[in-house]
Amino acid sequence: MSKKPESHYNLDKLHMIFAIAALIMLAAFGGLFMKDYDRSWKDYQRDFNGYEMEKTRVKHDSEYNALKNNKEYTTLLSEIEKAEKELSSNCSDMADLENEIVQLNTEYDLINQKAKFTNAEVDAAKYQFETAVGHHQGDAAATKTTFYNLKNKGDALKNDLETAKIKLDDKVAAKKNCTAKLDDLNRKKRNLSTKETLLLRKLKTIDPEQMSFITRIGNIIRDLPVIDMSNPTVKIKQVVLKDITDDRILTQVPKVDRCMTCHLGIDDPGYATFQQPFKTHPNLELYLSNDSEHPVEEFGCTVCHSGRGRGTSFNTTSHAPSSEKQKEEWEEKYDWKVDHHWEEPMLPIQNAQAGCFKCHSEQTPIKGAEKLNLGLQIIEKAGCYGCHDIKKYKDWPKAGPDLTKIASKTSKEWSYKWIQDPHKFRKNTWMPAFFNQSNNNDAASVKRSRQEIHAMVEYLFKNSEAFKLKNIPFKREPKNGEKLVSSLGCLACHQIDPKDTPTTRDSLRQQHGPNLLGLGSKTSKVWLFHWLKDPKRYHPETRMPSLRLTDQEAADIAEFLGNDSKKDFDKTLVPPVDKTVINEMTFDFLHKMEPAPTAKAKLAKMSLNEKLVYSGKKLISQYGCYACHDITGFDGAKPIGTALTEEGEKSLHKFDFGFVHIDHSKHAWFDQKLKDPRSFDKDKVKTAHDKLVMPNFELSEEEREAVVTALLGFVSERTVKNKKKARTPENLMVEKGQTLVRQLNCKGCHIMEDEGGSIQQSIIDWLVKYKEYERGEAQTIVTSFAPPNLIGEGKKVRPQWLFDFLHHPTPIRPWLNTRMPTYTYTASQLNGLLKYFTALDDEEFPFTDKVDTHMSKAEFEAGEKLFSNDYFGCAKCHIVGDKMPGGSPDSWAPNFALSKERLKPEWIIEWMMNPADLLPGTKMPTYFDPDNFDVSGPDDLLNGDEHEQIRVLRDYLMSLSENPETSPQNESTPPTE
Amino acid sequence: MENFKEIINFIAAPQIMFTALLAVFFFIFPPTDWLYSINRKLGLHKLWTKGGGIFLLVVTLGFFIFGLTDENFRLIVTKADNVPIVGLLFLVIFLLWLCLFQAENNDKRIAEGKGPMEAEDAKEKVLVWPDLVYIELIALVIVSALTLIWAISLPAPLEGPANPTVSPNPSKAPWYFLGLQEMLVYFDPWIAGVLFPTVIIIGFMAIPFIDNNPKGSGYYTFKERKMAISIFLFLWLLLWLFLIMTGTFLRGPNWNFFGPFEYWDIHKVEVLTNINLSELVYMIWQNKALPDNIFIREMYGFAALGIYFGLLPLILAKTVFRKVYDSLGPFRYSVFIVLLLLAVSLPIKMFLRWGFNIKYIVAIPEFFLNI
Amino acid sequence: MLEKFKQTQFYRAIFRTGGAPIATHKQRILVTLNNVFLHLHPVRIPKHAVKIKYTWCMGGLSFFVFLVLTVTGILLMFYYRPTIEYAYGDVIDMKEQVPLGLMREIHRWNAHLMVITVWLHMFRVFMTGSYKPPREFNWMVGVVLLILTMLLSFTGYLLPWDQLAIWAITVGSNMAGATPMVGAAGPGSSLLAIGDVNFVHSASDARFVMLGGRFVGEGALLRFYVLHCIALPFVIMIFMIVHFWRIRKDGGISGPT
Amino acid sequence: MSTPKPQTEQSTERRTFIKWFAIGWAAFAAIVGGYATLILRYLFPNVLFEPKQSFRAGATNEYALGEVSERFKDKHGVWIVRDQEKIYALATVCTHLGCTPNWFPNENKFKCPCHGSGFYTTGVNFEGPAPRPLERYKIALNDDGEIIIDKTKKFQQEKGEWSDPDSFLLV
Repeated sequence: MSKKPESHYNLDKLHMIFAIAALIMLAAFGGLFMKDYDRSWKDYQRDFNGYEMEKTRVKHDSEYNALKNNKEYTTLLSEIEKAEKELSSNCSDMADLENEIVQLNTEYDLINQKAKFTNAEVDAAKYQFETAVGHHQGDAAATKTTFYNLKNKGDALKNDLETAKIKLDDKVAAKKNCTAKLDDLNRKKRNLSTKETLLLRKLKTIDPEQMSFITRIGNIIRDLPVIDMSNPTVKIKQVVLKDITDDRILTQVPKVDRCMTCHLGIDDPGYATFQQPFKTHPNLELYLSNDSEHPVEEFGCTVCHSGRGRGTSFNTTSHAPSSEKQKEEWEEKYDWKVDHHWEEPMLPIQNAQAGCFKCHSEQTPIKGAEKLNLGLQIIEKAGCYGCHDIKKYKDWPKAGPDLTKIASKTSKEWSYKWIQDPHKFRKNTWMPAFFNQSNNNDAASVKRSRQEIHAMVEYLFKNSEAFKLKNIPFKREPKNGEKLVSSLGCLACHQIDPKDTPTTRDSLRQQHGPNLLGLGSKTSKVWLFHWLKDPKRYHPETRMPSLRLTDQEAADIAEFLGNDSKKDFDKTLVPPVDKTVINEMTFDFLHKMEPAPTAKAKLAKMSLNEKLVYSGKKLISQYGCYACHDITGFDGAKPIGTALTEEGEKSLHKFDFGFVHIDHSKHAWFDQKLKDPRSFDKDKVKTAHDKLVMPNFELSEEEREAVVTALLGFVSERTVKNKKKARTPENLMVEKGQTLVRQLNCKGCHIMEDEGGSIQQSIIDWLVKYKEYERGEAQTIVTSFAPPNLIGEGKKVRPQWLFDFLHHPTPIRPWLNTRMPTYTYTASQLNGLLKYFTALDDEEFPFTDKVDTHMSKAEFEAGEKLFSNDYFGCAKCHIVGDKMPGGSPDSWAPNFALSKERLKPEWIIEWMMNPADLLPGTKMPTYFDPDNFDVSGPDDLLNGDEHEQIRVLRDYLMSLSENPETSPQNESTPPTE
Repeated sequence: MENFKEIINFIAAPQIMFTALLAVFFFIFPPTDWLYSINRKLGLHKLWTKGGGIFLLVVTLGFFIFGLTDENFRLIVTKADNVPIVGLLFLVIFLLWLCLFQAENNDKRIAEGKGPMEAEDAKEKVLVWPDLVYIELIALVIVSALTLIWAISLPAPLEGPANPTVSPNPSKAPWYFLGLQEMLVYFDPWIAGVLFPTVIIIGFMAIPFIDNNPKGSGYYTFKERKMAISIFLFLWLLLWLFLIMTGTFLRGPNWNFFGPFEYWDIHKVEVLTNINLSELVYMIWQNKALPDNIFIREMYGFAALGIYFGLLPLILAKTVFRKVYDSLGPFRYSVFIVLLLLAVSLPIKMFLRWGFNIKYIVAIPEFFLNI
Repeated sequence: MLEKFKQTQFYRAIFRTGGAPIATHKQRILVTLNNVFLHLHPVRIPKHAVKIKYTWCMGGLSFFVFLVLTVTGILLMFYYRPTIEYAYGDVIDMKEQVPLGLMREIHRWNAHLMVITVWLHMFRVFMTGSYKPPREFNWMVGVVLLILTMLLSFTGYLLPWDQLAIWAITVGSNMAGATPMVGAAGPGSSLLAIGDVNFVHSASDARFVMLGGRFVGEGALLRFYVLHCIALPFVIMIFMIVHFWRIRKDGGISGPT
Repeated sequence: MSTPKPQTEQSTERRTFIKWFAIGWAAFAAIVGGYATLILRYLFPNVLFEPKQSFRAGATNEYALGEVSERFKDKHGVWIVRDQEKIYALATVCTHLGCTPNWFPNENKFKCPCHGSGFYTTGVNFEGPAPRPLERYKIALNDDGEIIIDKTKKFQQEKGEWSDPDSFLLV
């Protein structure tokens, strides 16, 4: 045994243990580098690079072949070849020339260097001289001499230099001259093959086949762990946004989006057919691309789509599945889980438009976001803002009718049955159902519900004010009534027999008022007559306008509408009043305020009617009926629902999912709430007062999806406030006008901002039914019989005229059967509309007349000629005063007598230049061809000057007022508020 | 008075100042016996007596006080970040005098066979408490008081907020790197900014291994280690501190030279007519175009470098540094000589620039390689 | 009164010497022996070592200035945020609003002072030949300490985030970009390429590591802050420990043998 | 141990000892190397938050022959000029004191409003105090054929950098 140094441990063993420990550590180190290196986005980028390579190869091949088959190119090639050959023969002294150039170049360089050095000295001497004079330092005279001596030397050198340059340039020019043709050809070749060159260049960086062997090795090495810090082919891509922030609760930080690390083809139109994550964005015109309104470098991705933009793996980015199926797929494929620590998960694709509302909440509808628009319109229609505070809908009128005079309109029985189940009377009514819902359809609740309805009806009728009904004309013609309903324009806002078609924004406009089915069951013909004659008398706040009906017209319509009644509805019985339940109920309400003995004593003193009225009031308060209806005794009552202004960003833990098994996501919760508003009471023990009360609007799946989209969009704007459209006065005018337009349902008749005119379908029906047109023909001429298109109205008409017209509509198109109704606007509403039209067309407000329309006699005559049938024949279509044109009314055009008061002179000029440009699809012919404007007009008038012709014609038209003598001067000043 | 300032401004230019300092340097700090004897003959060693010390104090302080009467001088000297450098200047002069004063004393004692002063002191031992700890405490309090007064009277500079698009003219590195920045005038950044700092670090670390003279450890002496001290002071005073002072006080807008009494005129123009060695050889001397081949173009430069770093050490080893070579051996000698040649390359390059406008000896901008 | 206090158990617990007056030789020795901080020193030293004209006290002062810098630096950190949004404003506030707002002045001037004292310390050590055996290693450690001192000062220079700061650092860091091979603007950087794949460029070179970016910006500020406040102090302290320990082990301060 | 071990066994033992020793310390050295690598790699961030220094400037055919485009003057401080054979990007910074010159199409020159320096469309100075021509930026085409201007790379005429192929774009 060799003697070992004494130690407690066996050193050999220690070496072994140390070696093993070190090896384990080394392996762990390997694991560390592996773990860091292995990222899912790298795989995506590699896949994408593969696709990109193949695509580029294909592109390059086709470009290359195209080039080969391009005659221009091939001839160019042969020409170049020829030119090269010629070069050697034509420029035989090329070699000499080049030698000479080298020689001259050297000479030039030498002189240049000398000149440069001398110049440097001159500059320094100049400084010396200047400071000597300026600061009175040193010897000015001496520095002056040095400076000028040097300057002379420098100038001489400059001369030499210029001479040398000329010599050199001569030779260079000579050489250039020689090669000029070749150079030119080469340039042409380069221009022709730019695309191919670029593709080839790209291929050289991504396609191993195009690389040299050593580059291929470098290409592999660059992506190796650790070395990949320098110049990897796969790297994280991101945008950092200055103006859009991520919400960090206490502060806002610039948004960082890295989505494009995996979604690599998102802005490349070539990937439209690919699967995610490479698929192209469906709307590159509006998003991502440089020229779009939302370039990715300024807006990123998550500002619209939400999600965690900084993430670079599937789960850390907070992807959200759009369906159960996708969810399962993701769970399997990506081990997808909900990220509970990120409050803004990605919007499911079907709700993606919610993102638009963040920035565009002021001016709605938002172009392109149809689902969101639909959701908003449903919210407006259903009157959600009555119970739920929504900032956008502050000050909106109540959604339902006035109930303060209900006794004159309908009966207690009908009211009972209506409240009990409104959808039974009208299947698509917007009055929601409060009873027989999932939390009150058990026997006990039904028993109580019956008495609750009795109490509420009793309260309403007890507090109903008097409404005097006078006599209705005795002779009434329902047939005429029907005809009037279909022609006057009622159907812009009302439907009679709604069909089961999917809800669209158009169909919602036609449901602006209630559908008119079964009015006979609901009310009397006398009431209808008075309502039609003057809706404001019954309900001062009503949105129903007056159509200026004569007594006979109103009576006929009342007769027609009142004849329709719902027999089976009428037959259903109203259950009797149950005193015990009423007692219990009243006691419950009393007991809430007072101790049981007092409550009992009070109850004992009350009559049955008093009990009903008392509980009725409490119930109306509980269900929030007053949120949609004017009810006596509820002035100024507060809304009962949750505020929704920022509901979309409410944190998920604030939502009570109860015992309902749905996805834990906001959109699922919203959907469930809309589908069955009371379902979150499921399996919960609650008293009648504590139950959820949100009524059921029986929305279809599509409708719910739209509303959910809108709700998800209701978020605070603090992350985007630097990017939002400025709230300039003009924008505010548009915003206010758009609100009015929706409240008054202008788009029910008119086309404005590229949409609306919902009435046209019913006009087609009318043309077919009463004017005996074929349906196809009716469709083509319907615009002639429909209310006018208001595109460019702000540019077209004078605000003063518009003010007068809206106030007292006078017919401009006498051939139309639809009537512009008389609304009773407030001053602010009227002004709002005027400003809306002017702001929409970027016009000045108030309008000032700057055009002098006086004509000389010669001009007047020329105008008259142009107007006459010899030339344009304007009166063939246009009405002049009370002179109707010939032909069928579908070709008629507005009355010229109104021109002066109505139209802006500048507009007339533009209009005549190119009508189709201002109003696409107009009937007005184009007299001055915009493509050949200078030769388009007649040559024999006004020296053939088209601009003059148009001006004179305009001035002539302006003189065609009905009473030239009495027509006022053009000094209309628009109204001020 | 103005004329005197003009003269000072003129003298302060690196070309003149550096040349002058270099000219007298080895007489004041003689590295060899021969120079040492001249130093004695000239009486330059008298600088390191009390009288010499007073002379140094009067001259430097006098110049400084006189300078303060000039607006431009005041402006640059009292700039907050420059104040420590002024302090450094005085401290260095004083300490230089202090150690050479002691060295002279010791040298005398050693010549008399008495051994240095320190050896005598060291015979006696004292207790750390209170002798050392207490003077340490006093030193701390004095320095604290000084820095506090300094802090109270001189606010720390704070300029406008950082703006990457507007560079101040001149842009200067922190003062302790201004020596390197000054070298940028003569060398490419990779030499001035990377090679030299590295060489300085390595060189300093190598000092104990190159200086194998066993004498002079633990006491002040000059005579016993003339060569070491002379070379060290040459590097430390001339190639480091002098360049820092120049860079700090005498470099203005566009890194142009400005005398201590000169106004920093942003429009000042200096003659810039620098050329590369290749241009000098081919274009000026031979009137030819530069060859296209890089190696042919730069062959003279490479040859010069080869001679300087290859041949010169050998020659020196046989002549001037024979003794050094003998005592160090080939390996240590090569380290020493390369370090020394690198250090000397700086003044050489300076003179090449001033004398011949040489910009680079080897200029291959294609590979960022300029020497 | 004081004497009485010195007799208490409390006083003895702290000062092992107890209450006896420090007058005797033995007591004076015990002061050093029983105090952890004074352990830096030996009990007895040669007389020349206490002479200012020999030592200039520069080493001790460097250490003291370092301690001052540490304390003032820690205090400054309470009011300073190293981001380009806040840094400059915080520095203004340090001057204008922070109580006893001279802390920055003290820190800055002491920083300059430390560079000077370290240089002068080295100057003294050379002039007394104190690097000669057996102190070669400690001289090398000293050189490292000198470099670290300059790096500490350099990294601190950027933190006020004013024009002076970023341009000084820009000038200084540009030199790193010229490092041979690994600097993008240095000789040979184009040689570190395989085929067409270039590995050294402005976002992967020596300067980039230093600045954490391609120019002096957010990344540089944070990096310099961390280096200045954590990394370099940590390293310099380790070297200081070695330096001081080696002074004792190499036989205390140098002297003639 | 009573029985003497054969010589061979002892040498095997010795060999295993050396083997373990070598493996252990080699692995340890690798670990230290690994730490160094880790720290070095850690200092290179994978993403940068620096403001972009390059921008896209559209296709070449968006610039007319002989045109000085001011499209990116305000946003990026660049004029894009197209002459007979090439396109180049000029910095809008006067080389005198850094003001922004104006472009006068009628006089075909840039004129600095501060001190009256004048520059040709090429950027070369011809009047006033400007000491040198305007600087040019790096210009290139990307894979989509769009012009990319990179402001991190500048080209100065007096340094002879305008002949650098990165400083212009042949059209």
